[in-house]
Amino acid sequence: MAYEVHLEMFEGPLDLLLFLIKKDDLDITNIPIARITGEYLSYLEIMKDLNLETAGDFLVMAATLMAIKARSLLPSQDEEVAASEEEGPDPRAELMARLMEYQKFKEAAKFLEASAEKSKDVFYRGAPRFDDSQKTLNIGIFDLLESLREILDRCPDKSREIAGEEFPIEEKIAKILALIDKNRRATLQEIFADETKRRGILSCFLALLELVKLQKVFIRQDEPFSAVSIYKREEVADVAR
Amino acid sequence: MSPAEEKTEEKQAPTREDIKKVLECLLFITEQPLPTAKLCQCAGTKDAELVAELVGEIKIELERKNSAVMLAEVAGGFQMATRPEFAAHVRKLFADRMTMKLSRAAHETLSIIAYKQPLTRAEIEEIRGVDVIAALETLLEKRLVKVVGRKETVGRPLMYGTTVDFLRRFGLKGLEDMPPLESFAAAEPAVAASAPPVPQEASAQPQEQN
Amino acid sequence: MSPAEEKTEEKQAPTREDIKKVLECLLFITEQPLPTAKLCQCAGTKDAELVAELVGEIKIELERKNSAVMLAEVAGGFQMATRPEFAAHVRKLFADRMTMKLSRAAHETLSIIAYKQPLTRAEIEEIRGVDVIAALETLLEKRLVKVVGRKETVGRPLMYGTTVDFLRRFGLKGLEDMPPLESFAAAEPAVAASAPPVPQEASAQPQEQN
Repeated sequence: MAYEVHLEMFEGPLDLLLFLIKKDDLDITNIPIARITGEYLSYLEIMKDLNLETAGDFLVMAATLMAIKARSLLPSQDEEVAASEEEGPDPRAELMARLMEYQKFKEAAKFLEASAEKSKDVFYRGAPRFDDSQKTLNIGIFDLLESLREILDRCPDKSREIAGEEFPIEEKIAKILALIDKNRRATLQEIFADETKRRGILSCFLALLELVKLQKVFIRQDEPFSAVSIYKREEVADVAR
Repeated sequence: MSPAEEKTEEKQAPTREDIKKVLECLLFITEQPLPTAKLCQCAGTKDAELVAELVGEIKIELERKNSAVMLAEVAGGFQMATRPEFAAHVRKLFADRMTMKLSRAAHETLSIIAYKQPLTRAEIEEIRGVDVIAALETLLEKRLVKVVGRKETVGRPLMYGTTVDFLRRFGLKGLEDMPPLESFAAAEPAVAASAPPVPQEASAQPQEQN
Repeated sequence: MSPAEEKTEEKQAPTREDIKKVLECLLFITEQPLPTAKLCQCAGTKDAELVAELVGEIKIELERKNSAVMLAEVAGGFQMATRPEFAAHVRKLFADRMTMKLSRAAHETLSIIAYKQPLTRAEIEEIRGVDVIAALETLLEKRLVKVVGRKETVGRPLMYGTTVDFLRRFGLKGLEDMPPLESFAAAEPAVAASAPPVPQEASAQPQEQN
């Protein structure tokens, strides 16, 4: 693949886990570890298919999950033995504590966003000015990957062959821009409507991420679980000024 | 020079009105919120109570005469600000110099710094479970966080904290304006389920349709 | 249409007073003098004559009520400014900003940026051989440098350059005013001394005792 996509991965394995917990409406204090491990790995798989630069963090977490899962499969008396042998803290409890801690900050972030919304119309001398009229990406990478998974599931072509037909990202970028230019926005469905090949879908998805990164478009989901739309971003004035 | 005699003195003690004018001037020109102590110092008075009182008067007068500006109490001090109703016009003025809004992920990094400051990048990363250098650089560039020191451990890593601009951006008087972190704890599902039904439901609804 | 009818419309044409308030707000918040054309654009009116008239009224009213601020006409535009009689107080306010001292690290970083701009943090670090995030943050905060764009390479890192404030502080007309890089043997601590030109000079100082 000549064209590589480098995402500033703002989201990590903990975000993915919290996403999965929320998606499946699971109890954060009592995660079904086998199920969540399976789901986690399937997302990792997609990320690998997309050739996203997944930082080592994701792999470390995968290993942790699998270790917890293996441990939970031990017969219960062995578990005591195992626990006393290792005499380390219980990794499952540790992971849940981390998740709960991080969850608090995610909620606090929402408080901040709401506060910014409240005071966005007041301008001070000397303060940086944020363009609050601007719509921004309000959807996480995992929401997008979830959509991608659905699209891939519906696609009859499951081939993972690398050889054969080419699906250059540049072409997909042009296609998406043309679609958006018509109505200033397009839904995710529209963008993938004419993709019949698995590799075409992946390439199209990467094109979308690239456009987000280049700040040509932003992706929004105006309500949870509603349709995802891609909007054209107005030319933002040069940062230099 | 009888009454004028005083005038020829080095400087007559400033009147209440004089000090008020000076305060107005300072609150107007400043680019940072001014705490009362700073106002005292710049106005050349030690009477903090008087200054606080005058600041209160200025605030009320601006409101009363429906001025284009208002006196905001923010980030531990006072500063004039434009009233929200003019936001659209101000945005036009600065249209080419607006900075991009923060992403949700950047807000998350920011919330960690706000609650745990001062802390190092490694400490933020431990909480977020992912590399935060790009987010951190964005926040530094937008002046929402700053370097506040170095941790006295191996490598003396930098420690970060929030800024005055952070408080201004989020309309906070101070960090204590933020709800305690624990208040964001996920409600235990058990608790949530057993939570008392909120009375409002159907009873109040009918009248209130539009 | 009768006036009442207009009111029920989505948006009524702004009154003379409305526009005046908007102008007051703009003249307050702007960082640069605003020419009439710009005022018209931001206030959303095409009537330049009216705007000029209202600006004149604002100016006179501020004088008449002996306000702490005045409307200055400078550099082909208008902007609120503090009245000269408050200069001593204003100078106190900005004193710490003006007597800004930079650390050696910040100085070195600044000179690298000045000569090599635009460049990324990584590029600065390559030259200095150490982590520059703290120095960079200081310079950003003092507004001596700013982000000028992103480099189109992996990760699109931010690129930094110097600001107008930088030129002002060091008394340079432009970057071409800087001595050629080759003329330096060692770092110049002299630059710090030549620091901040204060708007109004010492003339007002003597009276200002207490």
